[in-house]
Amino acid sequence: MNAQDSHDLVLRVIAQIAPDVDVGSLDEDRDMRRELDLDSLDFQTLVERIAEETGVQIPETDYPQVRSLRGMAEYVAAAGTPSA
Amino acid sequence: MTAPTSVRPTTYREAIREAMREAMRRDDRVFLMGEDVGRYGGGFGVSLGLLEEFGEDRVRDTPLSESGFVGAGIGAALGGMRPIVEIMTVNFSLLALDQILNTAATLLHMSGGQFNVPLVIRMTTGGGRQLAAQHSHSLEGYYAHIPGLRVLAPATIEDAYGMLEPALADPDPVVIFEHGSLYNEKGTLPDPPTAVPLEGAAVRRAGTDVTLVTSGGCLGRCLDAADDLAGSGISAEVIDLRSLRPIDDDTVGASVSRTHRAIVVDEGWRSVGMSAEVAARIAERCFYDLDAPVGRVAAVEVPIPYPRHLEAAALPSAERIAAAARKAVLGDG
Amino acid sequence: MTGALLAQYREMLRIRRFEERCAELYSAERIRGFVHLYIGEEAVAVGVIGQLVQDDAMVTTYRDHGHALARGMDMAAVMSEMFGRVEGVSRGRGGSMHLFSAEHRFYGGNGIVGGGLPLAVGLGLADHLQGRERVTACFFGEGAMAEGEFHESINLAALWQLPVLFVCENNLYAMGTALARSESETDLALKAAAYEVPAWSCDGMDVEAVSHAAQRAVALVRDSGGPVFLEARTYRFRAHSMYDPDRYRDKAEIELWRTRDPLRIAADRLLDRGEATDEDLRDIDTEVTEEVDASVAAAEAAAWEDVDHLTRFVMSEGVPT
Amino acid sequence: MGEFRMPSLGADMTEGTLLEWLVRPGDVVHRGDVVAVVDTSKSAIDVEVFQDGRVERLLVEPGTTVPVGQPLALLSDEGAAGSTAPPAPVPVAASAPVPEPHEAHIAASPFARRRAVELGVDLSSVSGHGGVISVADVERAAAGREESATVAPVSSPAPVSSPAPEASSHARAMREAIAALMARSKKEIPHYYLTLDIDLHTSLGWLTSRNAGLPVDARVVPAALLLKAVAVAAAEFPEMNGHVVDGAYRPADRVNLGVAVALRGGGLMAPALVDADRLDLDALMTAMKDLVARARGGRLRSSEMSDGTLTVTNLGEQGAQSVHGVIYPPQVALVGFGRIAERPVALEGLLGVHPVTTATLAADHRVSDGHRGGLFLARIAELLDEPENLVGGRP
Repeated sequence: MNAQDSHDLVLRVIAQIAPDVDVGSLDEDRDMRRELDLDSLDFQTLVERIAEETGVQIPETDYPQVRSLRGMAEYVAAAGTPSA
Repeated sequence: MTAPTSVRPTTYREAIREAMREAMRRDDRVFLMGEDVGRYGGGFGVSLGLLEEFGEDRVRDTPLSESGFVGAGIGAALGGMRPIVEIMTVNFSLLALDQILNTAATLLHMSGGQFNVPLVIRMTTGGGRQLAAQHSHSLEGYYAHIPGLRVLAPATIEDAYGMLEPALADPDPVVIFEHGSLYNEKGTLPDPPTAVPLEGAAVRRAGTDVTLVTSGGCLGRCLDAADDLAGSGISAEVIDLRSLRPIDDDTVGASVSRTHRAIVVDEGWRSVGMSAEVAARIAERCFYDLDAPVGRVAAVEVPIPYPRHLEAAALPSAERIAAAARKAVLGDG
Repeated sequence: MTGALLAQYREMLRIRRFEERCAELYSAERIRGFVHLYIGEEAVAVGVIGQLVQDDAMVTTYRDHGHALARGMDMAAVMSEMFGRVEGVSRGRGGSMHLFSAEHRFYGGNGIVGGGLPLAVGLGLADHLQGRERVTACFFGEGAMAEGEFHESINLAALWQLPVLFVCENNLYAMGTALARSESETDLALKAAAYEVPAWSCDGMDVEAVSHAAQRAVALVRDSGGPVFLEARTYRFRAHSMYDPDRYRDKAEIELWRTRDPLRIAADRLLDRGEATDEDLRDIDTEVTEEVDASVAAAEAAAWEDVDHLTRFVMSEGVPT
Repeated sequence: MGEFRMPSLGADMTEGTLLEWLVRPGDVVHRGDVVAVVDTSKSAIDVEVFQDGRVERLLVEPGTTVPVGQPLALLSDEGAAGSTAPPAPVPVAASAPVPEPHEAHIAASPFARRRAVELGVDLSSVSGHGGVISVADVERAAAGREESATVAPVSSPAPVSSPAPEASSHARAMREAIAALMARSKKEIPHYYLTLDIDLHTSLGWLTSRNAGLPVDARVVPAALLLKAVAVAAAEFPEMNGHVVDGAYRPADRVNLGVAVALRGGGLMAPALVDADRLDLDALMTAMKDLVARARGGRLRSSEMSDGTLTVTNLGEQGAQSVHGVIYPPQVALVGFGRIAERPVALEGLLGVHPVTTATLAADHRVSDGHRGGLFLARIAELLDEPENLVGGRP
C-alpha cells in the first residue's frame, strides 16, 4: 500500500465515523481528535476500522505517531499491505 | 375619516327613516313595503311621515302575509326595483323564511348566476321591552347561517343611517336587524353624513386584556361592562361585528391575538347560535394565542318571559359580561 | 289559424320525445336527482305560453321541462342541464327542477310547492310600479292551492291589481293525494274567484282549448292590468317523479285519460281537417327525434363545472346594480 | 384489549413523531418486542411494547406527531397466552422496567404552552393560578429561573459542511428540549457539587499493559473503566442511583448508567447502559461502543432513552479540567470526569507526575448530602485504584 492509498483509506474511514466533516479542508498535520472532534471512543473506532481494512494493528504505545492524518497515513503505509 | 362639518341630533329611529327618505328621493326604484309601514307609520314608527311624501305606491301597506310580501319583494327586485321590505319582528319573519332561504338566497346560484336579488329586508329584533316570547327573540343566527344573504346588525346611529344606502346598492339580498331597544337611542349624525362600509367589524373601544365581541343591541352593554372593568384595572377591547354575514375574522382575530382572551356576547340563545359561531372561529384562528377559554354571554335558554325581572335575568347584562371577562382575565370566578 | 295546430303539435311532440328520452337516460343513470315528467300535460304549456310575448315573464314549478321548451329555450341547453353540465341553462347547478333563463325571462323552476307565486306577484308589482304592460305567467299545480302562499299571493295580486296570469295545472294529484282529499272546494276557479279575480277552467288535454282560454286570459291581464286565474284540467300519464308504484290511482283511470292524450287529439284533428298527412306527422317525429338525439349528444359532450368554481354565484360577481 | 401508547422516552419528552411501524395488524407481539420507531426531538428511537398480545389496529399513521400517552395501537390479549412464538428476544425489556416517571396532564392555556416553548420553560415546573397555567405564570417562571444552567458545552466541531434545513430545525428542537430540561433541573433540584482529583496511574498502567496484548478491537478505553467504577459504586450508594417521582425518591434496583454523548453537529443525549454494574469490562466496552454509535446514528431503544438511573459525563476528555454538570431529571446525581492529564502528585513525600482526572459529583440535596456524596466519590477513586477488580461482571 502506498502513501496515497493509505491516505485515501484513512479519509474514507474518517468519513464513516464523522460523516459531517468536510475532509477536504482538514489540516493534515494537526491532531485529528481536535480537528475532527473525535473522542477516545471515536479514535478507538478509527484504529479498529484501520485494522479491519489493512490488518495493521496499531499498538497504543504508537498512538502519539498517528494523532494526525498524515501521521496515520504514513504509519499505515509503512506498516503493511491490505489484507485480502 | 374626514372631520364632519357639523353634527345634527337624531335618534336611531329617525336615522333609519332619513336614510330611507333619502334613498327614495334619490332612486325611483326604491320603495318600502310591509305591514303598517304607511298609514300607521310603521309598527315601531320608523316610517312615520314617509307615506305623505312618497304616496301609497312607494310606501306600501301590505296585508298580514309575510311570505307573500317578502316573496313579492323578491319578484320586484328581479323585475328591476330596489324594494325595502320591513318585517315587523324577527319572530314574524319565520313566516317568510321559505321565501328568504329557498328563493332569495338560492336563486342566483340555482340559476347559474343569471338572477340576482337586490332586496333589502329590515326587521326588528331583540328583547328588553317586556314583549314576551313571541316578540323578543334574537334570531340573527338563523339568517347568518344562510349563504347567499348579507346580514347586518347596525348597533350605532351612524351605522343605522349609513348601512342602508350600500345595502340598497348591493346586488344581493341584505337582511338588516334593528334592535328594538335602540330605536329611541339619541345621538348625532355627521352633517353631511359619512359613508360607512357594509363589511368589516369596528373596534368600538380599544383595550389590551380581553376582547368583547358583540353586535347590535349588546354593544352598549359591552361598553358599560368595559367601563366597569376599567375600574378594576382590566382593559377590555370591544368589537362590534356590524356584519354577521360575512363575519370579519381579521379584525376579531387580530384583537384576540393581542389580548389573548375573548368573550362573545350575543342576545341570541347560546346553543348553535351566533355566539357559538364566533367562538368557534376564534378557536380556529387564535387557538395558540388563547390564554383562557373563549367565554360566552348569551341569552338563557328559555323563551323570553314577560316579567321584567325574569326577562332581565334571561338576557346578557353588563354585569354578566364583566363577570365573564374577569373570569377570563383573572382565571377564577 | 291554419298551421297553428301543426306548430303546436310539433311543440308538444318535442316535449314528449324529450321527456321520453329523459326517462331512458334516467334509467341509464345519465340523469339523476328528482325528475318530474310532464308527459300528458303538454297541451297546457304549449297552449298558454304560445300566447305570451318576448317581454312577458314566466314562473313555474319543478315540473318545468315542458315550459322551458315551449318558451323557446334551447333543447341542447336544457338537456345539458339535465346532465348537470356547465353548458346547461343554469350552468348545471339547478338540474331538472331548476331551469332558468334570463334571456327568456324564465324565472324557474321552483322546487317549493307554492314558492313561485309570491315571486310572480313581485314581478307583476315591478311592472305595475314602472308602468310596463307586461304579463307574468305563473304556473303551479292544484296542490299549491292548499298552500298559504297561493292565498297570500292571489290576494296581493288582486288587492294591488297586478298583471299576473295564474295558471293552475290541475292534474288531479298532489303527488299521491287526490284533489278531493286535499281541497274542500274542488272547483278551483270558484275558489280563486273568491279573491275577486276573473277565473275559469279549460280542457287541459286539448291544446286548442287551452290556447283559446289563455288567449282570452292574457288579453284580459294586459288590458286590465290585474290578475286572471286559469285552471287547465289535465293529467300526468307517468309517476309524480320518474317512478312510483301508482297505488293512489286506478290503472283504468290512467287508461281512460290516455284516450285523451293531447298529442292524439291534436293529430286526429290535423288529419281530419286535412292540415297534415300521416307522412307529415312521421316526418315531424323524425325531425323531433333528431333534435332530441342532437341534444343528448351535446349534453354528453358538454363540460362539467370546475370544482374550483363551487362557491361561485353565492354572491353576485360584479353584477351592475 | 390493551393500548400501546406513545411512550415517554425521557422527562423532557411531551410528544413524539411516529416514524415507522415495525408490526402490522394481526401480528403477535411480546413484551419487549420493538414495534415502532419514534422520533423525539432528540433521536429516532426503537420503541418496545410492554405487554404480550396481538396487534388489533394501528391508530396512528407514520409521520404523525402525537402527545405522550396517546394510544398508538390497540392490542388484544388473544393469541398471546397460547402463542408458540419464542419469548421476548430483547433482554433489556425482559426484566421489569424501571418505573417510568409519570407526568400528569398539565392544564395550561394554548398561549401559555406556546410561550413556554418559546421561553424554554418546562410547564411541569410552573404552577398556575386556579389550577390552570396562563401565560403570565409562564413568563413569571421564565423571569425567575436561574440562568446559570450549564448545559454540557459541546465543543464546536471543526470543518462541518452546512447541515440540511431539517437537520438544523431538528437541532433547534433538540436545543430547546435540552434547555427546557436543564432549566427544569436547575429549578427543581437543589444541586450540590463535590470535587475529587483521582490519580489514574495504577489503573491506566494496568489498562495499557492489558491492551498491549490484545487485538485492536478488544482494547478497552479508559472511559470504560471510569464508567465501570461509577456503576459499581452506584450500586453501593442507593441515594445516588434512582429517581424522584411525584416528589418522592425511589432508589433504583439496578444501575442503568446514563452516558452523556455529545452529538456531532451539536446536541447532547444521555442514553443508558443498562445494568452497567453487572457487565464485565469487555462487555461494558462493547455495549458502550454500540450505544454511542446508535445514539449518534439516531437509533436508540426506548428503554435506553428513559431508563438512566445515574448519568456520567466524560466530556472533559478533550479539554476541560472538570465539569460541574446539571442533573438529568428525574435522576438525582451526575458524575463528571475532566480531562486525564499528567499532573504533579505528591507520593510518600516525593513529587511524581501521574495521569490525573478531576471527578465531580453533582447531587440532589433532597436525597443526599455532601457527606455521602464525598464517600461516593472516594469509593470511585478506590475502585479505580484496583482496576483488576473491575474486570469481572456480577450475576
